[in-house]
Amino acid sequence: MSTMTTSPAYYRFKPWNLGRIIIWSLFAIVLIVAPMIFKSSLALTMLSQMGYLIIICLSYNILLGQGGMLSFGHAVYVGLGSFIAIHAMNLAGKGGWPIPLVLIPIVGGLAGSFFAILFGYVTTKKSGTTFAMITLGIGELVASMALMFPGFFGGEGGVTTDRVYGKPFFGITFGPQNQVYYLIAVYCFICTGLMYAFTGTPLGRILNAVRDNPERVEFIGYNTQRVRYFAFIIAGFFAGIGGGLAAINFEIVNAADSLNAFRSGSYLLFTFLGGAVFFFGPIIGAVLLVFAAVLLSELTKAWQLYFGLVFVFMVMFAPGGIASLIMMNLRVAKFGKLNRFWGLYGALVLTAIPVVIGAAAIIEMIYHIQLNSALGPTLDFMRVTLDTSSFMSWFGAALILLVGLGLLEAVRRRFVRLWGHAQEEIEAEIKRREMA
Amino acid sequence: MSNVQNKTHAIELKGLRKSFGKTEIIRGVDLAVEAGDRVAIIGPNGAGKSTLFNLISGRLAPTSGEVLLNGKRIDGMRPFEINRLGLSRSFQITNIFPKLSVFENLRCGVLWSLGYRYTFLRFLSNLDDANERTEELIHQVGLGKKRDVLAVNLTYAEQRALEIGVTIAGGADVILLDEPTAGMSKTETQHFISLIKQVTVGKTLLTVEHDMGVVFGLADKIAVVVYGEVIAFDTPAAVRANPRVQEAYLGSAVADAQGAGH
Amino acid sequence: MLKLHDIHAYYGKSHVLHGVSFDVRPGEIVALLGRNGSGRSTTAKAIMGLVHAEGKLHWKEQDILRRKAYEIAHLGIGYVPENRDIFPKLTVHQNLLLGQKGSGKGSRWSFDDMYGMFPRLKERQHTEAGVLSGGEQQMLTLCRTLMGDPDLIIIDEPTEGLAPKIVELVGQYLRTLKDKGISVLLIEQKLTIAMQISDRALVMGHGSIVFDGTPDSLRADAAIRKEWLEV
Amino acid sequence: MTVEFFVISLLNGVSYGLLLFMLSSGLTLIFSMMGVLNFAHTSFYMLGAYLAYTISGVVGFWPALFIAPLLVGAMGAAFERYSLRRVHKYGHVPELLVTFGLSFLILEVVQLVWGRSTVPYGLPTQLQGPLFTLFGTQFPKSRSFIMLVALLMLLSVWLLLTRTRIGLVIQAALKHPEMVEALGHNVPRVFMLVFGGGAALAGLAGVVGGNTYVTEPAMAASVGSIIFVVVVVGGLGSLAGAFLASLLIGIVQTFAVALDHSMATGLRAMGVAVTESTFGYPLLNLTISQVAPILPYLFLVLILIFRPKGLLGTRED
Amino acid sequence: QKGETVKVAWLDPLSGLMAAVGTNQLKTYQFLTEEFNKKNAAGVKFEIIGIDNKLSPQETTSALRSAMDQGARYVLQGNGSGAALAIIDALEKNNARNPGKEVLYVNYAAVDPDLTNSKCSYWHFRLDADTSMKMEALTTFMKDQPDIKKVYIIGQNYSHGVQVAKYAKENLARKRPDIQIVGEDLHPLAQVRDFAPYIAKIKASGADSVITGNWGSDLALLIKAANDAGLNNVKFFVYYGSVSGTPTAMGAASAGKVYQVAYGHTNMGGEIQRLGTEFTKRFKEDLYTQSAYTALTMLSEAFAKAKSTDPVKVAPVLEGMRFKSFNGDVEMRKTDHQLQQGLYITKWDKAGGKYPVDEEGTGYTFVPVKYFEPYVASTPTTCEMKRPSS
Ligand SMILES: Nc1ncnc2c1ncn2[C@@H]1O[C@H](COP(=O)(O)OP(=O)(O)OP(=O)(O)O)[C@@H](O)[C@H]1O
Ligand SMILES: Nc1ncnc2c1ncn2[C@@H]1O[C@H](COP(=O)(O)OP(=O)(O)OP(=O)(O)O)[C@@H](O)[C@H]1O
Ligand SMILES: CC(C)C[C@H](N)C(=O)O
Ligand SMILES: [Mg+2]
Ligand SMILES: [Mg+2]
Repeated sequence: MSTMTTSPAYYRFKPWNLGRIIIWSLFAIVLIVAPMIFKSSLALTMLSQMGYLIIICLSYNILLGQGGMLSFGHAVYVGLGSFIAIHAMNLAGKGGWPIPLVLIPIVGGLAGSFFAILFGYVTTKKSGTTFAMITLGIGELVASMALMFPGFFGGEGGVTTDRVYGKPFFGITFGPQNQVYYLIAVYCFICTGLMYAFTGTPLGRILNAVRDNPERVEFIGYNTQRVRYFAFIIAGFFAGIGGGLAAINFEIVNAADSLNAFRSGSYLLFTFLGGAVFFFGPIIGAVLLVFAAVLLSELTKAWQLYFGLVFVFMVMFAPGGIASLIMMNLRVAKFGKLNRFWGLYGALVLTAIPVVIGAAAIIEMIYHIQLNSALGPTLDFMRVTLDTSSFMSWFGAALILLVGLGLLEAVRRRFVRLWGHAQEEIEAEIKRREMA
Repeated sequence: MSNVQNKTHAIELKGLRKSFGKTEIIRGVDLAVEAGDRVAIIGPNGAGKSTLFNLISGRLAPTSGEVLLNGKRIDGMRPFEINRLGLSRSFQITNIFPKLSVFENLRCGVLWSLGYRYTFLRFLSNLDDANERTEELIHQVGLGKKRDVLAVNLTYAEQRALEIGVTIAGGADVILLDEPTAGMSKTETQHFISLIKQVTVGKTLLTVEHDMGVVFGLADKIAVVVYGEVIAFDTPAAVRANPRVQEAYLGSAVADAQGAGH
Repeated sequence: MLKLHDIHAYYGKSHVLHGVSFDVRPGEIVALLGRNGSGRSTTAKAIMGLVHAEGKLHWKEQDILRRKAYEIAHLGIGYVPENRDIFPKLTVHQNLLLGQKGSGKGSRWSFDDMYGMFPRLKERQHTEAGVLSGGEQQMLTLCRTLMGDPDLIIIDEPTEGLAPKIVELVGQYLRTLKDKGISVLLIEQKLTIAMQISDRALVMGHGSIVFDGTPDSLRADAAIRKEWLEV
Repeated sequence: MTVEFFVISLLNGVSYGLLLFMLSSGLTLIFSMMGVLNFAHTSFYMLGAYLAYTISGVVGFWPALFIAPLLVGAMGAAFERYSLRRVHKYGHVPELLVTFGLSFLILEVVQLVWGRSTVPYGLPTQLQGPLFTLFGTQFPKSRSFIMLVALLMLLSVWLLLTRTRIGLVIQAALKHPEMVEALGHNVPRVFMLVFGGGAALAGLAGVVGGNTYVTEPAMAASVGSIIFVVVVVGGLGSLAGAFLASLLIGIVQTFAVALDHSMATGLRAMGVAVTESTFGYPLLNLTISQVAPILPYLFLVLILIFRPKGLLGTRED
Repeated sequence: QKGETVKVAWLDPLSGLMAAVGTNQLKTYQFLTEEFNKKNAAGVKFEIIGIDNKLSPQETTSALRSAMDQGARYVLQGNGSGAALAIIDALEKNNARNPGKEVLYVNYAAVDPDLTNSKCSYWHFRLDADTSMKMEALTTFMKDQPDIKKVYIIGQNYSHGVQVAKYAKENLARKRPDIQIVGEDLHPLAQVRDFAPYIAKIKASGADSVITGNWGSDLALLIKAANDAGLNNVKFFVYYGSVSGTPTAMGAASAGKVYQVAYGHTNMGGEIQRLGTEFTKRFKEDLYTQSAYTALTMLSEAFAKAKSTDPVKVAPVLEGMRFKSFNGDVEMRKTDHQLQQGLYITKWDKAGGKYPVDEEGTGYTFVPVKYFEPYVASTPTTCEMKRPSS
C-alpha cells in the first residue's frame, strides 16, 4: 500500500475535460451544419446515409477492431433490424402500436440484438477463420432464405412504409429529408458516444484482451466465448439501430439489398479502409463508403476499377487504414516535426495530380469506347473534350501520366527518406524521455 | 467425506493420469500440497511437469484421477472456473496481451476477482479499487516506469515480470509458475526470485524449474517427476541426497548447482 | 573458415553491433560469451543474413555479406536460434525433414542418428512439435539444423530449459560434432559448460569483441570476467 | 425413386461434386497452405475461361488448355510477388482484402477487354455430344472431361504435397519464415510458386468450365462463396477433405433437388394439421428441393459448430 | 417546348449480375434517342442520363435523388421489380411533398403485376406486358397445342418466379384442365451452378413442356443442361430468351424447342428491324429492349399533345393515350397505366428467309409463330388509382 503514489482522482472519468469537450463539440457541430453547407437533395441523402453508416461501421468495428472477429455477415443484423423496424413503422402507422417514429431505431436495435443473441450463440463459440466462415454461411443462408419468405421480407419489392405517421413530434413530421437527417444525426451522435464509452468499460477492455490472446483470458477468470457473445450482441444492437435508421431514411427495405454478402463485405472493407485499429477509423470508413457507393458510380462508369485500384493500393501501403495515416502524422506533429513535411506533402499532391489526371483520362476514354460509343467518339473529361478516335488525346494523356509518374516517384523517394529520419529522431526522443 | 476428517490441502492430486493418444504421459500422480507451502517440481525434460500444470489449471482434462483445490474437485472444469476458485498460473512461454499496455494487462487480471464481470455499464476509470490494486501491482513487479508501454515493446525480462504480474493480479491464493526464470541472466534471476517470494507471501506456490539455484532458493519442498510419476516429494536436502533423483535428473550437475547456490 | 571483420549490424535504425571481428577455424568449438543484450544473438543473425549488416563477412573464401539466408544455409552454415522456432503444427519428423536440404543424400546425418542421439525424439516422432515439452523442443531444433549437414553450426543458448543431465549430454554431442570435423560457434550463458568444451572463448561487450583467447586464459583473466561477464 | 432416377442422380451428383472440386482445388492449395482467403480465386477461374476463349480462337482449344492456365498462373505469381508479399506481414485480414480488391480489378479488366455479355466460348468438336446414354439420358462428353480434369488435379496436387516438401515449407514459413530460410529454403519463391500454382489450377478450371457452362462476367461471383464452403467443410489443410466435401456436397445437393418434402408434409404425415394459418407456415412449407442449392451453407454452419476442423482437417485456424 | 432538351434519367444496373443487360439497354436508349432527336414530333431533344443503380432498390433511390438534382423529371427503369417499387414509392412521396418538382416514371421492363395492381401509382407507366398478361397469351397458345399434356414449372424462388408459377397453374386449369402439372420447382435466384438434377427430375416426371420465368444464367444454364442431357422432346416456354447471353447458350441445340412470349421480336420488319440491324452493326450486340422505342414514341407524342414537358401536364395526357408503336396500335390503359399491346409467341429456329436477323451471331433467331391481339392478353386490374386532386 505504501507503494501507492497516485490518488484515485487521477483515474476518475472526467467527462468534461477540455480535449473531450472540444472533439465531441466539433463532431456535433459538423453533424449540425453539414446539411446547411451541402444543400442539394443528393447531398442530403448522402449525409443521412453517412449518419447511419457511421453507426453500422462502428458497430462492426466492435467485432473486427476490438474483438478480432472477422465477420462476413454483419449485414444480417443491420438488415433484420431494418425489417423489424419497418414492420413496426407499418404497425404504428396503422395505429396498431403507438410507437413514435423517434423510437423506431431502438426497435431496430432490439431486433438486431435479438438476432445476434440467436445466431451469435453458435457463431461466437469459435474465433478466427472458423468464426469468419460461420458468419459467411449464416449470411448466405439468411440472404437466400429472405427471398423465399415474401410474407415477411416482401419478396423482390421489399417492404415499404410511410415514415410520416402519428402526431407530429413538436411540429416535426419527419416527412422532409432534412428532418430525417437530424433524427439520424442525433442517433449518430448518441450511438457514437455510447460505443466510445463501451471501449472504456470492463467488458470492452476484456474484449481487447480476447482479441490479443484468448487463451490467457481463460486463466484470469473470463469465459472467452461469453465475452465474444456479449460483444456480438452489443454490436448487433447498434447494427440494428443503424438498420432502423436506414429503414426510416429509405422508407423501403429489401432483402436483396440489405441482407446480401456484398453489403456485409462493404462494411468490412470500409471499416478496414477507415482504420480498424482506432476508434474513429470506421467513421472515416463510413463517409468513404457513401462516397464510393453513391458518388463515385455517378461520376464515372469506371468506378469499380478505381475502387479496386484504390483499395489494393491502400491495403498495400496503408494497412492501418486512413486513421493510421492520420495518427502517424499526429505523432510526428506531437514531436514538432510535421513542419518539415508540409512542402513535401504539397509536392506529393502536385505531382500526384498529373498522374491521376493522365491515368483517369486514359481509363475514361477506354470506358467511353466500351459503354458510351453510342454518343460518339468525344467525351467531356474535367471540362476538356477528349476524342477517343484521335491519337493526340491518347498521346497527351499518356504523356501527362508518364511525366507525373516520374516526378511523383522522385518526390516519394525523398519523402520516404525524410520520413524515416523523422521516425528515427522520434524513437530516439522517446528513449531519452524513458531514461529520464 | 474423507475431506471432512483429513486436513484439506491446497492442492491434492489423486491417481491422476493423462494420455495423449496411446502414450500415457502422466501415470498416476498422487500429491498433496499444504496451504502456504512453496513447492518446486523438477524432473527431466518431457517428464510431464508442464502437463501436470495443465491438468491442474484446467487447460487439459485428466484421463482419470482427481484434482482437488482446497478440498473441492476441479478436474474437468474450464480454466476460468478454476481461476475463479482461486488458482492462477503462468506459462513457460510468455503469454500476455501484446497490444495492451502494461497497466491494462494487469488491470485485466484484476477485474474478475473484484467482481467486475462482463459489465459494460461502468467505466474502468471509475473503478477505484481495481485501479488502486493495479497500481500497487505494477510497482510490486517493478514495471512502474513502463506503465503505458505496450506489452509487445517490453524486453524479455520485463515480459516475464508482467507474466507473473498478470498471474498474481487476481489475488489467487494458489499460484503455479512454469519456469519463471527461463531465459534470464543470473542477475535478473536473482532479482526475480526475491520478487516471486515477495508477491507470494502467505500463498501456496508451485513452480517448475530447471535452474537448481532457483529451486533450492525458493522451495520448501521439492517434488521430482520422472516419466509421469512422482518419485520423490521431500525437503530440498532430502531430495538432493536421494540417489534415484541424482540418477534420473541431476547427474553430475548437482555439484555445479550447489556451487551456484545463492 | 568463417571470418568476420568489422561487422556492424542494425535493427531498423538502432545500431547494435559496433565492429565485430573474429574468425572460426575448421573443427573448432568457439564459445561466444557475454551478458544479456551484449549482441551475441545479433552476431549470429548477422552471419546468417537475418539482420542488416555492414563490414566484411567471409565463409570459405566467399563473401557472404548480404546474401540471402537460404543461400548462406546452402553454403554450409547451420543456425540454431535462441527461441527455438520449432514449427508447432508439424510433427517432429516433419520438422527434421525440413532441416534437410534437397533429398538429404550424402548428408553426414540421418534420421536414425538423430533419434539415436535423443531417443526421446524417436518416441515422439509423430507428435506435433508444438506440444513437446520445452526441453524436447530444444533437442529438436538442434537436430533439425544438423539434418542440413552444415560445416559450421551456430548454436544460440542450446542448454536453456534443459535438465542438468541433458545439458551434459549436449556438451558431449558438441564434442562429437567437432570430432566429425564440424566447427561450432556456441553462444552460451552457462559459463561452466562453455568453458569445459570449447577450444576458444570470445567475450562480447557492447557490440564488440573484448576478449579472444583460450578458456584457460579467460579463467585466469579475472578482470575481463568481472567486467564483462559477472555481475 | 426409381433405380433409373437414382443412378442418374448419382452420376449427376458425382460429376457436380467433381466440378466443385475442380473449382476449389486451387483454393485449397492456397487457402489451406498459405492461410490466404483468396477472394480472387474465382476471378482467376474467369480469367482462365476468357483467355482460353481468345486463345482457342487463334490456335485451337487443345493448345489453349495448356497456355491459358500457364498465363493465369503467371499472373497469379506476379500478383503474389508485387502485391500480396508486401501485405503478408500485416496478417490475414489485409491479405484477404487485397485479393478482394484484385477481384474488382480483374472483373473490370475482363469487362473492358471482352465486354459485358456472354462470349461464345464453345466446346471443341471432340468434346461435343454425349459420351454414353443411360436410361435415355445422355451423359455429355464435356462433363466427363471435367471429371477427368478434376481427378488429374487431385492427383497432381496430391503428388505435389506428398512427394515434395512444399507443403511443409509453407506451413513452417507461416510461423517462422526466417527460420525456414535459415534452414536453406527459398521461402519467397515457394510462396510465389504456390500462389501461381493455385491460380493456374483456377485458370485450368476456367478453361474447361467456361465452355461447358457459360463464360460471362458474372461467372466469378456466382461460384464465389460455394468454393469456400468446400474447402472449409473439407477441413483446412486437407486435400482429401476438400475432395470428400466436394463429392458429398455434390451428391447431397443433387438428391435434395429430388425431394419435394417439407416440414409441413412431414408433420402432416405424423398427423399434425398444418394449414396456411399455422405459425411459420412459409418455413414449414419450404421443400427440401427448394433449399437444395443453399444446403451447402447449412452444411458449413453445422460442420463448423460440431466439427470445427472440418471433415478431415487437422487444424482449426 | 420546341427545341427544349428533356433530361431523362435511366436508372438500371451497369455493374453486378445484370451488367450486361443494363449496358445493352443504356446503349439502346442512347442509340434510339439519337434517332428520335432527328425527327421528334414535339420538337424536343432527349438527353439520357445513365446512372448505375447496381440492381439495388436502395441505390436506386440515391440515384433518383441525383437524377433529380441534375434536373431530370423523367425516369426510365426496367430491371427488377424491387427497384421499380422503390422508384414508385419515392416518387409518390416526392411528388406529394415537393409540388412543382414532380417526376414521372416510365417502366419499360419490370413485370411484377402488383406494380399496376395493389401498388399502382399515378406517376408510373408500364410499357412491358406484365407476368399475368404474358402468361395469358402463352397459355392461350398452349391451349391449342394438343400434344402438350404434361407441364413442368420451374422458376427462380422470388416474386417473379412465384408469380409465373401461380399464373401458369391458374391459366392452364382454366383453359386446359386436362393438362397435368407434373412438377413444380423453385430454386434460389442465381445460386444454381448445375441444373442437371432438375433436368433429371423433369425427365423423370415425364413432362413434355416446361414453363419458366428464368432469366440470365439461370435460363442459359437450364437450357444448356437440358441439351446436354438430350432432353429433346421437351418444349421450353420462356419469358426471357433474347436477353444478353441466352441466345449464345441456346445455340443450335435448342432449335425448335424454345418458345418465347414477348411484346415483339427481332424480325418485325419495318423501322424497328432496320434500327436493330444498325444497332447490331454498330455495337456487335442485339437490340432486344424494343420497349425503349415505345417509351420514346410515347413521351414525344405526349409532349406534343400536352404542349409541355412538365410531368404534371404530361401525365394526364398519357392516361388512356393511344398511339402507334413498332408493334402496332397500343393504348396506355387509364385505370392502371399498363400498356395494352399485342403479344407474340416466337420459336427459336434457324435464321434466314423471312426471318433473317440472327441473334448474337448464332445463326438462329426467334421466329414468330403466333400473334395475339391486345385484348387477348389483357388482364383485369384491381388498381384504385389515386390521382392528385387539382
Ligand atoms: N497435447 C499433447 N499431445 C501429445 N503429447 C503431448 C501433449 N502435451 C504434452 N505432450 C507430451 O508430454 C510429455 C510431457 O510434456 P511436458 O511439457 O509436461 O514436459 P515437461 O516436464 O514440462 O518438460 P520440460 O522441462 O522440457 O518443459 C512430452 O513428451 C510431450 O511431448
Ligand atoms: N528485434 C530487435 N529490434 C531492436 N532491437 C533489438 C532486437 N533484438 C535485439 N535487440 C537489441 O540488440 C541488442 C543485442 O541483442 P542480442 O539479442 O544480440 O543480445 P544477446 O547478447 O544475444 O543477449 P541475450 O542474452 O538476451 O540473448 C540488445 O540491446 C537488444 O535490446
Ligand atoms: C430484364 C429481365 C431479365 C428482368 C426482369 N424484368 C425482372 O423483373 O426480373
Ligand atoms: Mg515444461
Ligand atoms: Mg541472445
